Amino acid sequence: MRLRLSEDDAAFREEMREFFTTQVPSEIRESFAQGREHSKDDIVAAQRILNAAGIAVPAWPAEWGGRDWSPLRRHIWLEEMRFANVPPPLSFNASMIGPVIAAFGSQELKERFLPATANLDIWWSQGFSEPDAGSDLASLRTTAVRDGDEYVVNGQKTWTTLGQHGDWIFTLVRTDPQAPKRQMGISLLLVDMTSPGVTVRPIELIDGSFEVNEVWFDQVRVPVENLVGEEGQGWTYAKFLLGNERVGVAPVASIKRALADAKRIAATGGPGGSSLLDDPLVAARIAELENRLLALELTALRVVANSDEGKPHPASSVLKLNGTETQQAVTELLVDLAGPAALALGDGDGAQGLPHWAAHASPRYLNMRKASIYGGSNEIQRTIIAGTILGL
Amino acid sequence: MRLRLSEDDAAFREEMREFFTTQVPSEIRESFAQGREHSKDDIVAAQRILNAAGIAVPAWPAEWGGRDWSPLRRHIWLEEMRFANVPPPLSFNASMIGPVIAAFGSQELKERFLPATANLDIWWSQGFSEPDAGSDLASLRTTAVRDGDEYVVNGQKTWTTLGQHGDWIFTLVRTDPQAPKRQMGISLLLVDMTSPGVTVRPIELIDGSFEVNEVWFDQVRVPVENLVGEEGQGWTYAKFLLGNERVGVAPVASIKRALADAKRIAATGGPGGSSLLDDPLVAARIAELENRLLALELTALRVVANSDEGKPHPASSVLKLNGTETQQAVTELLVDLAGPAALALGDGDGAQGLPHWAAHASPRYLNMRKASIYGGSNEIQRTIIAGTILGL
Amino acid sequence: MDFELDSEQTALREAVRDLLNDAYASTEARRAVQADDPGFGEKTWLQLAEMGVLGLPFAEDVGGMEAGPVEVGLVAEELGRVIAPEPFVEAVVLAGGLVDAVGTADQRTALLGGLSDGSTLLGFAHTEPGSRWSPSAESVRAERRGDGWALTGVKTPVVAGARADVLVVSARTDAGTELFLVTGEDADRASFRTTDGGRAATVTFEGTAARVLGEAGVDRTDAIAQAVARAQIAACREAVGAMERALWLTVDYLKTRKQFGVTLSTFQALKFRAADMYVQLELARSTALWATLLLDAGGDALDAASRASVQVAEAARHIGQEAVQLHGGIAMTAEYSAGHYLARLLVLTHALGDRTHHLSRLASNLEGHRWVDPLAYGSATA
Amino acid sequence: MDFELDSEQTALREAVRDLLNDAYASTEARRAVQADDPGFGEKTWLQLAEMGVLGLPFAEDVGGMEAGPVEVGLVAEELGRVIAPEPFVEAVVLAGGLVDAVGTADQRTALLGGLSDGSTLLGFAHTEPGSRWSPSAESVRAERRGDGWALTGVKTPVVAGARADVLVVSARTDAGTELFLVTGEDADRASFRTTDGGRAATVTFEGTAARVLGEAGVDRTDAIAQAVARAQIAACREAVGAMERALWLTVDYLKTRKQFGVTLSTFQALKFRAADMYVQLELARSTALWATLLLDAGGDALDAASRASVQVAEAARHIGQEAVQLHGGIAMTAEYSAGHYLARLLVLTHALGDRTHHLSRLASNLEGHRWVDPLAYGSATA
Repeated sequence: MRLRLSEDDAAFREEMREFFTTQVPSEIRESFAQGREHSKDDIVAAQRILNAAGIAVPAWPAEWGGRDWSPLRRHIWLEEMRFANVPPPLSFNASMIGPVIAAFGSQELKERFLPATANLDIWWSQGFSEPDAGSDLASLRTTAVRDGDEYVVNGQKTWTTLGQHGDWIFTLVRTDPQAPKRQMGISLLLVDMTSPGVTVRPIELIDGSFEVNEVWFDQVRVPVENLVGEEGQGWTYAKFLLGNERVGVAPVASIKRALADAKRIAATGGPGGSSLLDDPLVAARIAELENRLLALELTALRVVANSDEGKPHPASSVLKLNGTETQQAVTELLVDLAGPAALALGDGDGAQGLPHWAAHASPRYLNMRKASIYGGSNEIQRTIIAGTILGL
Repeated sequence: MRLRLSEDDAAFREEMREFFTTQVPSEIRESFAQGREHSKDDIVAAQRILNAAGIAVPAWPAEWGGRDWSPLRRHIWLEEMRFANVPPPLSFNASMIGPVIAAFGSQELKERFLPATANLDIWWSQGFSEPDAGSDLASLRTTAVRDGDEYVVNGQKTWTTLGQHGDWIFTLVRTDPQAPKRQMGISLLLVDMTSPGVTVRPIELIDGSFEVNEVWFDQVRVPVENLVGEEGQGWTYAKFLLGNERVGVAPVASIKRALADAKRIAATGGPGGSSLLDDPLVAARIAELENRLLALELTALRVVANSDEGKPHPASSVLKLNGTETQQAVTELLVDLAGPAALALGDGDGAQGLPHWAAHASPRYLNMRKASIYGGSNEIQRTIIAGTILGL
Repeated sequence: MDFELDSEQTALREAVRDLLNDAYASTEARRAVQADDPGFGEKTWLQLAEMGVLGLPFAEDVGGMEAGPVEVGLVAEELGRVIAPEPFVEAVVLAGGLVDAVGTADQRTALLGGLSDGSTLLGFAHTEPGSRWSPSAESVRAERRGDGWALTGVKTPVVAGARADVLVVSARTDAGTELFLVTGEDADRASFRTTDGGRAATVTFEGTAARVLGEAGVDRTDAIAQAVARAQIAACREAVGAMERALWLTVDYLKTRKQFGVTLSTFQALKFRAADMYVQLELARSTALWATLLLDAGGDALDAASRASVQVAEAARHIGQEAVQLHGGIAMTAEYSAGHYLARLLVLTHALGDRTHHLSRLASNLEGHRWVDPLAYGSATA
Repeated sequence: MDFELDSEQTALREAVRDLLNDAYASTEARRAVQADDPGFGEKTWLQLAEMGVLGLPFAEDVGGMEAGPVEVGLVAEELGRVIAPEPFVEAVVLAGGLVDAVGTADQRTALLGGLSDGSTLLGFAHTEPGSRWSPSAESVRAERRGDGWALTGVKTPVVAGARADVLVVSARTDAGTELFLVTGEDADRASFRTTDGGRAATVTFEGTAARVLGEAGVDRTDAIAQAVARAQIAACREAVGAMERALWLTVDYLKTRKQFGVTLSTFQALKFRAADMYVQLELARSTALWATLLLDAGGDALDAASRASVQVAEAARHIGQEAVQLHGGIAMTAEYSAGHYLARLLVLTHALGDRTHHLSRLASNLEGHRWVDPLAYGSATA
């Protein structure tokens, strides 16, 4: 047992820190540090810088740009990136469809898509959830009917995050409605979003933002060569796609920075610039959150340190569950620190006189309620923990 | 809408307060105020004083000693009693078997048992739960087989509170094992605990106390006239018995006194007699508890004020659930106020140098974990709220 | 002790409920109203005026209905139920309440009459940048100018501030904190959207002409604290209405939404969580109702407001968050109502003091009483 | 960074586990041991001594094993697993640790040798009536008497104080708080049962003869704080062992216990609560493990102890209470083990500072760091 990083890992951490803080333009990082979301352009620019340096898709197979790093190094890489306010590689590309194509796609698909995916020349969207299938993915209804060398796709997807920017969408479709089990008969198709019949409608969220979309497929014709792997194996690929990452499940560095910001803000955020930390209830709450976050980070480190490659680690559910709760708790703290300014929904228009952080406290709080719903709700995570770990 | 009590009710409150604080010997009340449990003798003495004054069993039918009070008055009566540290009438007598005999028993049973029950000449015990049937009462296995003019009872009961003092026990038994539904075929029998074949074994609890008992029936012969009501209707009577009280579900006055004691203790309980209330975290915690208790008391008042006689009020479950949680939270507070003295399990032997309250903090805390388990666990209460009130 | 409405009160509740159900029959209807300035329904506002709701707490001789906290509270609860965006609490209870408490006879007649009939919207410009629910003004100052006064400084957020015809403004003077009247259009007002879809304004005074409210030279800190407390209690009732609806919305969703081939209501963990929401709702309701009745009985408004706020704020966060979580993704969308309940509850429990603020107030006054007796007349504590 | 035990450490863990599993194979066995004084197993204590466990942290030349916090921690975790009543943390880590840190060479040889071979039980008499985990002595005073010292005052509770052969006693002198050695039988000791079934004593000194530990005239407040922090971290590991076992006990019960015709494990709400227990356990385990490793790396013991304690105390209350609740009535009985886990966890999280105590310490030092970096070497904060 040993606490400190090995010399090599410590050097790796320094190298990453150096890279992210010097090679990624400060405009990109500053904007996020100020509390704005990363723009599409920022995300693309950052990913291309990383890709040029060969560190955009380290988890991929080496021949397609992967680095064969240990889980600990991938953790360090990601956490340093988040800590430096660098937008991480688009997860739909780097963590989702890339690894699936690399693992299950034909050589032709790999050559066609992987380099462009790593470089974010293609912005991928995810077409999994449907209006009547939230956590219950296997009940999806979008169909793809084979017609000569094409599939004809009909149906509706929803919760397609950043789909408004999407060039292509990887989509779960039902190719065999007669399959004996619902999970069978599902296939994974790659669809060009400029195809006739594809419609994207951004959905306004409760904080006024537009992050997710509905996507309709109306007689969309997709060449059969855009099928990933085998027909009917889509469920297997989807599980691989959703379950193969245990690194970065909880955005510890992002939460840490947000909490440090909150503390800094609190130190002068009282009336007349006084310190809210002088209020013992506020101080205790921040101390509590720092400690929760420490526990979370340590648990994430234990998971990556003891990682058994290839197998989804059930503790990922602990990280997802507690990570989202901690993240949400920090947004709640900021709402309370904002005081009456929490009434503002951002600092547009007449709210410009309010401190930026205070005016954004409520919309962030509202927005972050999604964290415990998206990507496997916390109820799903509890089910996994009870089932996989506790055997209940 | 009006907050204050009507003049009549206010006068009633005064009358009760006067009675309890002057007519019940102060030794009985002081002992409890000091944190000791009421002894059997105290309970008997107090109930007889109340009975002599005609206020031991106000909820019973008038002809058997009842008072036809409104639910609000019964609430006031009970709360003033608790507030004065007077042991309330034994619930097994006053709230359980008495009302059942009055409602369903033959005239002969009534005459034989009700006066003695009201006066606590008979100490009743409850024989409902069984080792393999906790919350699932209907799965009970104790049998009563008719043999001439007697039933022969065999089986085991458990969690029989204060059964070590019991003279008689009212017992749910299975008289018809062939009944199509489990709830049918159950009968309610009154059993003299001095009968041959009855064995009582007190169970030590985790705080070292002896409150509950196991009771065995081995070929116990019970005259058929000790059957309450009709054979096979025991389940109905049991539901009546468990569900007919909405007054006093949450022991608000007891919690209030305990919390006031905690606050008084905290005010001088710090090192060198300093006030722990100067610690803002302690003060906030007490303020929070006072407020929770206020909300609980008001909810109890709403339930009794809007009470629809005869029908079990589903809000009773709210009171039970929140009442036990609040009660337990006060015991937790005391443990934390006690500091290192929370290591003591009472103030016997060498712990006599510790403050009485501090030495009793931990055993009370441990003991009070029962509150959310006994008498319909909080899981059962949630089920009732979800089902009966929310229709889920 | 009596928790029932009388027949007049019941009739008022039904009338308000019908009006609001018509106005906000759907989430879409509410969004449409909030899409444009002033962020609430001018027509609905006038209908409320016609019904007498905007003059509820004022004397008849100034155009009011001479009703009490019970009526005010039930209206607030109805507004909360459909999360109606009309600024009843801010304009009537708070700004109107201050005019009523402090204003001269002429001011009361002029302003409360206009408020009651819907022709004059009042706003209360009190919060300053960085201030945290203090009852006094700090950075906005008033100076005598000729016969009148001139105000300098910034107030924000001022709910419905850009729409208000007359602003009641707190400002520092030699006497402490005094209250002033400013014609809305005389002030520099920059409007912005609030978390709940409404509007607030940053109001900047640069030597802006003002009249003093009531007699000059009297510190109004206590009057402000009292009016805020009364408004806070009404806001608690509004929150109770919103929480009740958020709970039942969730329950209905659990009963109808299918996942894994069954309705969500078959999942015990979700049922239990709905049960916990109900418990929180009832505890909050009891406390908010009690605070209303305590006002009615002339009790300590500040203590009652803090007690109600602590309980309601806890319940509001719990119920608002759980309503969203139990719904899942759909509640994150602006097209569905659950998220709007969360947002509105946030505003209702932050505008006039958050939970920590009120809890600290209670915690600093622990030694003034042995215990809390809700039936004590006048004071809640013994 | 490495969270794995090496082979020697693994062997130690297995050996301790086997020994303790034999000694405390059943709840009945543990109750029988605790029924009589001294409330722990003398035989088990000697077996631990033979295994070298009682000398783990001490130098070889005083009879120890020269092992570090990792070994101490894993032994504590094993003790916690079966909630063994042996006072390893109090006698070895705390009292022994103080002798090791402060004692003269002769004192170290004599006392730590005897402690390690099981012949001398040490106790730490520090807590005074009403004191709340202060590292200094207040009411117990030491005065010079001839060549030695005389102590006056009361210490309570002193864990295993009536059984201890030698007491390490803190007392006020002109230098501040110094440490003294008192032969157990020289003091007036009144033993009582503790919440977890063990024994503590009220120890009264009335001019009792004492020797100073280490050099005289040196304030030992820091040394006490350091030793308590190290003991607290070991106690956290003990609590982690206990929580782990309490969780699995509960899981096994849910899997086997039937109600309403099915096993409890079919009830989703109960499953989810077991999942939440697991989350708390793992978070607490991570923090306690980290604190151990930080000690090993020479980091700030006080900060590490408070961070571990805050997390462990929260988890301990949650897991202990839920273990009892999910079991139901049976867990209230002394014949079943779940309630004993709750009781033991209470003691482990109160003896050396409760959650509020440690949280307040962290809260008062927020401004010393921007964030907590667990991998920082030496200090946890940057």
